Amino acid sequence: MNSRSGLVTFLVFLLLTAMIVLQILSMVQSDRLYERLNRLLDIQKGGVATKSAEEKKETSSLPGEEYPGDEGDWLIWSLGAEPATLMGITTLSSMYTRYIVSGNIFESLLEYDPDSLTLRLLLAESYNVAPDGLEISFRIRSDAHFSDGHPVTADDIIFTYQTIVNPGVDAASLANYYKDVDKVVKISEREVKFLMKRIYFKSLELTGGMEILPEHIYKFSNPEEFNKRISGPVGSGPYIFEKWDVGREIVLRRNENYWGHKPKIKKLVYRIITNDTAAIQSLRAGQIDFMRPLPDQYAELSKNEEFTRGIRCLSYWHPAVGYFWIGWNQDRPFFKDRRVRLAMTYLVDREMIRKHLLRNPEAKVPTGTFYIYGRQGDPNIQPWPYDPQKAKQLLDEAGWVDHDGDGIRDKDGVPFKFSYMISSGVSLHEQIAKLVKDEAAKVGIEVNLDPYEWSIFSQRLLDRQFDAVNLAWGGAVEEDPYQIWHSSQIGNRGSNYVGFKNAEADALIEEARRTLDENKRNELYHRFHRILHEEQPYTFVYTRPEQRFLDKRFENAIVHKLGVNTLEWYVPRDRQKYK
Amino acid sequence: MSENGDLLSIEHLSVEFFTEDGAAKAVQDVSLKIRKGKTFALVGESGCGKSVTALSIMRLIPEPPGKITSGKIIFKGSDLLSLTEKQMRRIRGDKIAMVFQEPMTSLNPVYTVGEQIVEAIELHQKKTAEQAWADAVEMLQKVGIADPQQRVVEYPHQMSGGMRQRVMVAMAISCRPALLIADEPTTALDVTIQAQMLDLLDHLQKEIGMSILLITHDLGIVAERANEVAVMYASRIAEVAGSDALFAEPLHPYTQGLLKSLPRLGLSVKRLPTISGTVPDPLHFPAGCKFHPRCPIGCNDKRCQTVEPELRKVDWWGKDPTLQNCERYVACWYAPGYET
Amino acid sequence: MNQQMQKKPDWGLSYGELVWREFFKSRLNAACLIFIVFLFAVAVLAPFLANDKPFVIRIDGRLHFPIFANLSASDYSVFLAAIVGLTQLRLIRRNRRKIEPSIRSDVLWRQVTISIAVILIGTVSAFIFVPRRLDATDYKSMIVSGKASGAIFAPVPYGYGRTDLKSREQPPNREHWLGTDDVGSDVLCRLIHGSRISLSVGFVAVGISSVIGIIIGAILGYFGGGVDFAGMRIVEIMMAVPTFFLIITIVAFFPRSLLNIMIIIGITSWTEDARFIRAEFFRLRRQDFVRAAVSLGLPLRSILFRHMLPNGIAPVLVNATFGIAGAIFIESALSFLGFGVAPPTPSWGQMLSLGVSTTGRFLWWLTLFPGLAIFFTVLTYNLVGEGLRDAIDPRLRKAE
Amino acid sequence: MTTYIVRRLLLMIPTLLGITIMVFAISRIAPGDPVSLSMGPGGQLDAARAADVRKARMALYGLDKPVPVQYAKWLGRVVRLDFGDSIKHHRPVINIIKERLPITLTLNIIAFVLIYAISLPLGVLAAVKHKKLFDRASSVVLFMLWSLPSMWVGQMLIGYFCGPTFKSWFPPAGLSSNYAEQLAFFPWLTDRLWHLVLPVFCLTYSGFAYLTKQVRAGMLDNLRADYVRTARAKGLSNWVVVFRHAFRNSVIPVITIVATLLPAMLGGSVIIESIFSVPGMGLLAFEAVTTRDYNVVMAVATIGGVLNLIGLLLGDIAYAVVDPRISFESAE
Repeated sequence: MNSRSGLVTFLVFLLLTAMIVLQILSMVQSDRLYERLNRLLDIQKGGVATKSAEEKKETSSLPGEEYPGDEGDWLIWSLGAEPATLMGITTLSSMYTRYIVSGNIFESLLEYDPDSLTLRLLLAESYNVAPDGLEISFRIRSDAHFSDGHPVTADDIIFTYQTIVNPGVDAASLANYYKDVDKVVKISEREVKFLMKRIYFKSLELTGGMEILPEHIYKFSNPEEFNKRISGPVGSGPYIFEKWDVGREIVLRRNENYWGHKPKIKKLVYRIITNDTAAIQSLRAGQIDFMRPLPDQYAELSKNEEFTRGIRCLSYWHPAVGYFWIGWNQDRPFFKDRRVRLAMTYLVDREMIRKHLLRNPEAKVPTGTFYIYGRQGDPNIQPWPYDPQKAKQLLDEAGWVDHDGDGIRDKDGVPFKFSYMISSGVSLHEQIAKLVKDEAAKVGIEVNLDPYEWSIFSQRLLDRQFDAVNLAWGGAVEEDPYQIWHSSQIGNRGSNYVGFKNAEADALIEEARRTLDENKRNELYHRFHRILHEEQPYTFVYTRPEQRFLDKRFENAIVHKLGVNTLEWYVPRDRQKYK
Repeated sequence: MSENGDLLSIEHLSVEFFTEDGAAKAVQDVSLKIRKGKTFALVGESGCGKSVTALSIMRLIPEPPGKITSGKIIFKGSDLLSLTEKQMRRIRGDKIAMVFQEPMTSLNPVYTVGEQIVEAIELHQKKTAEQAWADAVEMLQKVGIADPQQRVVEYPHQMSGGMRQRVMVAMAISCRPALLIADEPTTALDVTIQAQMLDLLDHLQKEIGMSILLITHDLGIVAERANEVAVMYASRIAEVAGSDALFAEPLHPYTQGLLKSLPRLGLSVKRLPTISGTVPDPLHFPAGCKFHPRCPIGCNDKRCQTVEPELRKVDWWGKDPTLQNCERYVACWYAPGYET
Repeated sequence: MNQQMQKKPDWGLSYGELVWREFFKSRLNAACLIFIVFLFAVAVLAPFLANDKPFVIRIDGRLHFPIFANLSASDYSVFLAAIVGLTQLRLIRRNRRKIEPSIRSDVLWRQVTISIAVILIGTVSAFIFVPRRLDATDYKSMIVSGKASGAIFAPVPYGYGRTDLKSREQPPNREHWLGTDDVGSDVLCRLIHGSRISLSVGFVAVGISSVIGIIIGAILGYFGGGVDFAGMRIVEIMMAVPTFFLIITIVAFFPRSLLNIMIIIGITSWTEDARFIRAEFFRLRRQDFVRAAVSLGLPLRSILFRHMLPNGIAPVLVNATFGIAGAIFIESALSFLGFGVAPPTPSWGQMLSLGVSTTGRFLWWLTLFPGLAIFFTVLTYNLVGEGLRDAIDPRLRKAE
Repeated sequence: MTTYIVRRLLLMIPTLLGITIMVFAISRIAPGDPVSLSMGPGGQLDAARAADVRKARMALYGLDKPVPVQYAKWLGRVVRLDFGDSIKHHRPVINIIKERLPITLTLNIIAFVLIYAISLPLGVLAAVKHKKLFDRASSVVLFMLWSLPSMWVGQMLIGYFCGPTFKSWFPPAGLSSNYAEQLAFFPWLTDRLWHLVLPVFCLTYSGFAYLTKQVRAGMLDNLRADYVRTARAKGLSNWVVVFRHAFRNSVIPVITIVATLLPAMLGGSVIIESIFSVPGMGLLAFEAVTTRDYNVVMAVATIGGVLNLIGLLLGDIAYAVVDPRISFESAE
């Protein structure tokens, strides 16, 4: 009797448990159903678009070629810092932001062909530059649509332009480039025309290179509203934003509904690993696939057989590698004098830095602001050598002699002592600064290192509160030296931090901007290059190839003139790791 | 139970404390006998080894640094020192209980007094918790605490010093021990309460029939309450006697000195005599008789300065033969009857 | 421990001497004190132990003394402080023999005040009058090239700011006994010079925190009541604020300098002292000698600091010893996180941070040696603190 | 009891106000203002336009008002847990903290549990074996542990156990592997624990060294106490005496140590989390300080202060609960 009632209780419990389990399962199921429904709906919406695309296919084929290889797998990047935003256009966007969104989520009308380095069509079906260079019109592909199915229209382009130049929007540095745009005119649903105020050789690149934002998503009444939209980017690109797990990762999944050729890799994961050592460890452990190593890391690991068995070490030049420089603030009494600046350059043993700090035989000592393998710079200019004797001689000539016998050079009672601002925590910068300090001491110049956290460092840089500073500039496919070297960019938070002022240089820069013919322009730039070399407003320290580590399971990682393009990579099915 | 009615006898007990500065002989060659149902008093200045003797009986000498180096403690026919720790635990609190000097700190502040009494009862007597609690209340009543039902659940800090000492006594007698060691039970109490406390002990002794080892430095108490007395000086026993005999006719010069310094009714002395000098440091005892530097005889005597007198039984009763009810021992070369 | 309070005149031993004796009973304590003396010696003599300049060198037939010629103002003030400190210690020993016990503490206070004043004035004038010199002449290459001869170098012939990229990140070897760092500076040299930072941060920060703690504690304890209530709220605030975070914030937000770091550590760690002193003064203010002092109409300063303070200073002293260990630890943590003194000034914590290279290669010599230096220094001060506490604590002293 | 707690809570108010004033003051005194920080490298704005933007930003952040007003407004928002937006992350600070705080708390709670789980028995054992080999050895080891700088230990652990140079036993950074979400529960748990081992170790060792010292000292005091002798005299076994009597009394002061350990551990988190790249409050604090993310700095300091105060309060209440000598009513 007793045992039976026990049995009944047990059965009741069992039933209850089963019901609960079923309930949970059904909930999960319904979630899935819902998801699938959503996806279906997506496809349907997209379907409409694709259908229309098919209709038009005769008129415009998709840009580029179908990517080769098997579909599937994920690509996991390592990011050295969490991007502040996923909006590529705001001031706070970093290199990392661009890695994530540019070309993956947001697309522009035109893009650079990675091999010929000429502009080619992307969202645009055609473009037309008026002979005077003052009118640029674009026609948008009819099949181009955002990931939510909305077609890309002329309104989106105008909206994007207006957002960038809106003073309330945090895009001041970008807006600066569009100063020459007078207005943007909508010609039709799919056609826009940019009217320029003056001729500028980069106008096409700038107008065509704008990353288009969907107006229906980003429309705002108050600019702050826009500034606060840092996550959940929506664009027309081959990937869709999936999630941003703050402090951990950002995930993009493939846009199954992409208007162009779909990439093969299903997911792009950006792991945030702030610790450089940890990033390498994770790569070795197979937890990440792709990273940008520090020079030291590359130098050491690319020679390590065990490491290179599973990891491909990519090292390649492209026009945007930029260079590292030490800037001498020309408002300071000592750096006013060209000879002193030149002496400083003579003091920096750049070969030694290249050999022992970078440990990269491919790295080069630049002579100016242009890409060393590009056509803008004058290839005949040779870097100043390391020559402390010459430096001493120049300093003596300039009147900086140790008059009072305290070991420090002085002139008119001003001792040659200056503070050298560095960004704290960047070991390479610190190492170079320590080297400069030691070398300067040897010739009787006292240098005090002044480390600041990046935020303060950049403020002081903008306010030009430094004697000397080191930093790196990134480059562009075609450089316009205006931003960094034109005297109008001194002060008022402009980028001519060191206060380089040279009338001839200014004239050359201005003229080059107006010169549409590339050869003529480059001639002007060669002359400008020579001036920079002679004046040495910076000590150009090094430029080095881009370096990447990539897991060997990825195929088709071709190095173009513009670097690598993750969109064309794939993993053969048998080596795929993630589903 | 030993043949001559002794409940406990200590034979040649020696205890040493090993410190950084050397070995301190806290108790040396102590022998004494406690008779059943009687009160035995152990008297001496502080630091003379009387508390250590008591703790030795309980085997509660902290080891290290202390160590019982030799001797026997025979309790009801068995040597306590040869028992295992486990066997000893069965005796502690059950057969032999102890009341300590400091009522303020001898109770655990975080348990109620009831819990602390019950703990002992439950341990030694196979009783249920309810019975044990009932016993605890009864014990509290027995020691004269008003409203024991209420008090049993109170914490020590809610009670006065006298009350706490009563609780200590209640705890000690809760298992009706054969021997109660009371280590200066009244020193920390007010004078008025002292008497009550001692009366209570007397009363309980009669009721339970236990022996009491009363450790004190107060000769007044000894005279009133003890049947027998042992006087300790510098870790040795100087003299043992029935209390009447001792007070009437002290044999050891130290005892004599102590008694002289005791104020007596009826005698008008302008100034009480004291024993000159101080108690020697147990690390550096003088050679010979330890009392000789302070002794009116020994300070000039070669033998006292070199040879230590052992405790010997003497037959010297002075004038009053009625005092012969107890055996008498003394350790002094010059005591009458010592060298015969 | 030097505190000369006469509690039991007939014992012939002052309280300070008693504590001193008790302290030295333990061989470990003595060893620790010797280690501290060693550390001090290293810090004081750093320019003579590790320097890229020679003591003496013959150039073109003339003798030069580059190390001595290039001693900086801070070197001179360190020497001065060391000499005054040693003199003070001698004076204390002399006091014990020559000065009447009852006035010893007064004499001692006066001497200490004078010593501190001498050090302060000396330091300031050193910084004003000693010219700053810069001499980065490469004497070694002069010898190699035969321009100079007869040089005597320091045992560690490297300068802490000198770079040598060719020999960067070398493990310990015959030339660089403890290896080199990321720009080829000698680790041993940097360790030796780094001891100055650690020790000075320790002492100055604790000095500041003790002074603040004593003053606040004295005022709260003496006045009690409303003053105490308000003061205790401040103490509570300081206790509740996440101290280390506060220090990082202030160090990061304000201009970076060693003095700032010292001051910040000092003003964030006085609460314990204040509480000790407050409790002690609570007890003391009811005692007769304080009442007597008050009734004599002595000024408050005199009552608080001459009459009451000596009775409560022992725990502060113990606390200060632990405080030095704590301050050294905090300074190295700050440097480790990149908030320390500007490079290339050597700091142990900053050296530690270079220990794992970005490639994940473990430069063990850059981690091990500075780490050991911090560890042993902190450990020693903690041990001395512990020893002092045991020596001062009467309960433990006369344990049964 | 309630009145006691209410009283304590009331006393917390001035302290809290003091903390907020201090935090606010530091953020205002510090050079470098949030507006220019938020404007970033502005390229070249026209001077007039830059001034306009600046003015708008000032108004937006409320920086155009007098300082006391700013403080009052800020405090008003803080009370509603609104710490403003992070300048760096462009998100409400409170959301960031909601993500980070649990991580730090998890780490610290694990560390706490471990500290107590190790140090209580160890301290008791050392006290019971006073002056025996175990006691002496453990004292020496603990003292050394107590003096070991955590960043050194962290660095050495990473160097020796997480790197190619020696052993690669543990992951050097983060809280989980990146495929962790796909794992079943137990592998996931193992993975998580594997990541936690070293950071938790670093957070734990000095705390448990300290606490063990305290427990040992307390136990030694209590084992010498008269009531322990009383307990022995009752015939109680050694373990009953140690655990029922001495231990209970030794635990009481140890409870209040919780309150003092808490701020230290939050400080320690800054170091440990930056060494091991654990995305908790410590790392957030560190990053906020280096990027001058004022709102985050202020929030972290305020929340840290409040947590510490709560720790102090809980310590006091726990003390009062455990120790019958302190009665809430008589404490008033």
